[in-house]
Amino acid sequence: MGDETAAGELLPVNEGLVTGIDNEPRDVQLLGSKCDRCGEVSLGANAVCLNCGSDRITGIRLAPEGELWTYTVIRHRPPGGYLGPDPFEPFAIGLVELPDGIRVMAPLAGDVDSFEIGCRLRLEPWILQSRDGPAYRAFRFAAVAG
Amino acid sequence: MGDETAAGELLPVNEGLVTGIDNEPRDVQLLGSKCDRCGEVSLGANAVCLNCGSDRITGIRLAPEGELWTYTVIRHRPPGGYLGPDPFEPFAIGLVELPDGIRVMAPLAGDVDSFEIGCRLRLEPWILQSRDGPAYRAFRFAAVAG
Amino acid sequence: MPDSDIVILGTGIHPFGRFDKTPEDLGVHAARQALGEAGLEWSDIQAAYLTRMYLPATSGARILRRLGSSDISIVDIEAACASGGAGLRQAVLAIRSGEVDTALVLGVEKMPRGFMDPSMIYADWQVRMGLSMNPAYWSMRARRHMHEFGTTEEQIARVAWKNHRNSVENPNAMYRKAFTMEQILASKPVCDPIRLLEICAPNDGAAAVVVTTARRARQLGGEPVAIEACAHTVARYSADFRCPADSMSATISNPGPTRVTSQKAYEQAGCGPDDIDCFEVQDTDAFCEIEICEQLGLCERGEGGPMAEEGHTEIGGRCPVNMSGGLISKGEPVGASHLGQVVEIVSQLRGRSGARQVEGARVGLAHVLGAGGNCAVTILAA
Amino acid sequence: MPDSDIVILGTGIHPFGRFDKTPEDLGVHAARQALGEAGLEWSDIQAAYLTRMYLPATSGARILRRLGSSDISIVDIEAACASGGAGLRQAVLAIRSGEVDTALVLGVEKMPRGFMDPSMIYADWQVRMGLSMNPAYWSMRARRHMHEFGTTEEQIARVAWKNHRNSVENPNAMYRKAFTMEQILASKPVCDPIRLLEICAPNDGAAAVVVTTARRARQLGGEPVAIEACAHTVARYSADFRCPADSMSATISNPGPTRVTSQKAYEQAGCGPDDIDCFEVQDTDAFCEIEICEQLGLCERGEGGPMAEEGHTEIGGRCPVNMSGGLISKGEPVGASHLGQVVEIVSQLRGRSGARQVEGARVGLAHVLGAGGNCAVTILAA
Ligand SMILES: [Zn+2]
Ligand SMILES: [Zn+2]
Repeated sequence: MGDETAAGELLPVNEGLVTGIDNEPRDVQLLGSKCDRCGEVSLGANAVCLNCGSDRITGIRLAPEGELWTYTVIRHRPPGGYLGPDPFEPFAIGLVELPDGIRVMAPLAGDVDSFEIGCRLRLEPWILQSRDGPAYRAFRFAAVAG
Repeated sequence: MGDETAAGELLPVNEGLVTGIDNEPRDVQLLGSKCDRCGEVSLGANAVCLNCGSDRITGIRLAPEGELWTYTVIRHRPPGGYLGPDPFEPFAIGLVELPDGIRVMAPLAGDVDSFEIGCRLRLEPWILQSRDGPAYRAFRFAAVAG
Repeated sequence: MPDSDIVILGTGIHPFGRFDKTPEDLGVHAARQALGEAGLEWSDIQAAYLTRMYLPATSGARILRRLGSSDISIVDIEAACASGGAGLRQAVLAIRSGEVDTALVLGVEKMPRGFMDPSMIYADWQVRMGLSMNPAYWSMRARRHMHEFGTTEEQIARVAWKNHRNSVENPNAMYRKAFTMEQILASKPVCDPIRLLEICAPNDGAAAVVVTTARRARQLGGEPVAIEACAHTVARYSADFRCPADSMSATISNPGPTRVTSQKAYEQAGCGPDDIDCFEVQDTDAFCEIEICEQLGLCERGEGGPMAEEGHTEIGGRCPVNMSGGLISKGEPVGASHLGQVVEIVSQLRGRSGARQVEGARVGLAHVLGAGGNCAVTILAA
Repeated sequence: MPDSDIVILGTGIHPFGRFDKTPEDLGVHAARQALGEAGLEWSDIQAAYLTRMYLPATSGARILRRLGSSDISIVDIEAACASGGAGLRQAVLAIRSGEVDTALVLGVEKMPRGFMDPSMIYADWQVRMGLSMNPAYWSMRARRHMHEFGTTEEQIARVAWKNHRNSVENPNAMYRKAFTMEQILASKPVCDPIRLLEICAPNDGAAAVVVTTARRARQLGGEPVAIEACAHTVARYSADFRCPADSMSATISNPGPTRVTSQKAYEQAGCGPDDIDCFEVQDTDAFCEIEICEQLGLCERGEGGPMAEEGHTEIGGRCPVNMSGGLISKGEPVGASHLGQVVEIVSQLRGRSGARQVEGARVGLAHVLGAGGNCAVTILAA
């Protein structure tokens, strides 16, 4: 799918959420925010800390590897503008606990029956091609090989 | 405009609001509701009386002639699905007081500068043709000749 | 009942389900029934609250003007799934302030058919990535609970079995069909481990209560039920990962909204869970009821599964839960659902619940929980 | 100030206008300012009300969680153009009930650009027939008033002239430009007799107040302003033909919502219009201010036109109205507009309104009126 995407057409799936090298679909990192006051970490570039309300925030990049905290399997096509495989294939989503002290909700790549709580997962890019519009640099987690 | 409308395609602009002979675009009457308890008259076929809350209601037909109580001129095309003349022409709307004891809001046919409060007006059909859909039997008031 | 007490004097309900009716039709039905039961006219009402989430602006005025001319305050109140509780609380506070003597709280909803438009609550990127299915969030909670406490799919199914069975006796429920454990466990998973017969559906409905002072209730006669507590809270930071959460803290563990709100309610009422004879709670899914029983203090943390399995939450059990059939069988017309629970509890405390009556019920609790961690708990006493 | 009094201790406002900002940005700005002025932290707030009409469900929780973790009740309140008044009233009642000591009321709106989608409030047939223009309803009221009382287009224009002139000194207004009478009377009619420079535009904005008891205010210091009254009503049958009316009674003539609501407020406050030094009122259009002045009792029925013409409603006049520039210059972010008026009155009563200050103002009144005949009146005293 990466080949279909000319340079400049690969947009982050959301501003302030993911980053990567412009022309390199395989490069992805999750952005986070760390509160200068209470130290709490949140997902994405946020202006305020939802724990203590402080607006003294430092942007960080979240660790790419973590452990599965819980998960489920989506058995029916989500409503609205879901950009995953068509025809639909059931897929897992889960909360992945990162060493930054946050659990991130994300799709999980791979066999829906292959997951268990505690398994090691690693961030990987997930390029989502919209029908007539841009491709998005999204993300999911996959089992750490070996 | 009536000629463009085959039988069966002329719908009331709203259920319970206007009536007329099915194949006769020129026939229109306003429906009303009279409360059996307090006698108050309202526009359209209503299940309850907004004055006293009673649900003992008798359907009536409103008088076709009345006096202008107040009015204004619409100078810009109303937003949404307005079905009046295209290109837009400014038109008057007003509250027409009927002998039934009700003032009905309605478009007024004729020169926008020809109206004054107290003038006599009479109901007339106003057939509204939607672009790709049905024609509607709507209504407006026009000056009583002579 | 002390003079200072605030009571429910009348209740009304339009059955929950899917109807070719307007919100006005649904609301007027419930409001008239509540006024009738209270022996009052619309003109006796001094303030009205319309609780809704999906209905458009000024629904309260639009619906209630059908009861006749009035120039009281009519306000729309919204707090997601807890809207009904938030509205009831405003009525209680208004009466306690002394400015209002008698108020009407009316919950009405007419939900869109099928899946809700996810853009209403989810961010675009969540929709694009397939993270916009409400049941997924519930299911992840269930999976974690199973992992931590050994809760089983059978225990979860047992909750659905009980609630479907209870619904057979409730004429206001949308589904009134009992299922066997085998049927429930054989129904399709929606988001593993939660199955089709274990989740609730959005639908249409209305419920209403007339609230007044104990003093006025004594003058009027009738069967008042005291509002011992009515609490509403929104969850603390990261204490809840219901939709549309995108993450949660792994370092800060605040108590969940059900625990916080029920503690406030127990304090207000001067009682604890052991003093309460019957419960209506937010079984958006069957697992959710298990977790809520724990957070309400009906059992220890992790004991919700065994409690369900051993039948303690059945009618006739130690602490009956969702005698009405719960949201799983009634459906969830969001703005009306808490008031629907209150209608059920009032009926139980009056001893008028027929085949689903909890014998000798004197105190009951209603609980809702939903988007954004909105939670409401109402405690009523005969 | 008696202990039992309820006061505004802090106010905050995000200027009204059109901004490339989210509702969260607007709301947090106003809320922080109000907390700061009150000398309080977010954790001191025991209940919060978010007033809005166009923002989506659970806006309150979504906006206010940006102030930090909290597990209080946060409720969205809607009563059309009177939403801010309805929300303020809930806060007052909650505090008077004794259950809450300190509350935040935050109004936020971000309005759709251009004409509103008429299907939000009008029936399909009204849209098809061209009856779905809000200003048409206002204009018909003006035309009738001109007929009955001889009110002139110049008198109406004079209101717009005054409000535009006042706005020059208000940094929170959207338009801050004075116009000559000639310019106003030469501006295009939108719906005769109302002209483009005589109507307000929907826009974005936020306003907030911190409400607490006089006792707590004394402990904290600061500049409390007492809430002498806060009333909200929906118009009686046929007493108002604001949009989306399709007819009105010709036989029953109930008093209009402004008269009814202000009477309730005067009773609560134990005062009358003569005791009030300054007014902020709903000038959706310039004529509307004339009619409202009459219904508030600032002059006899039919005398509103001459009163405006003679300058009595100017700053320095007998009863100054819309010192802020009114909605005509500020714009109307519906859910925020009443709280914006309250912010202005508080500033006047504190003597902090600079060039638009009404000298020696001790008592002030804020008034809103809109769809469905929703009306709110708040009376404040230094
Ligand atoms: Zn922090
Ligand atoms: Zn009647």
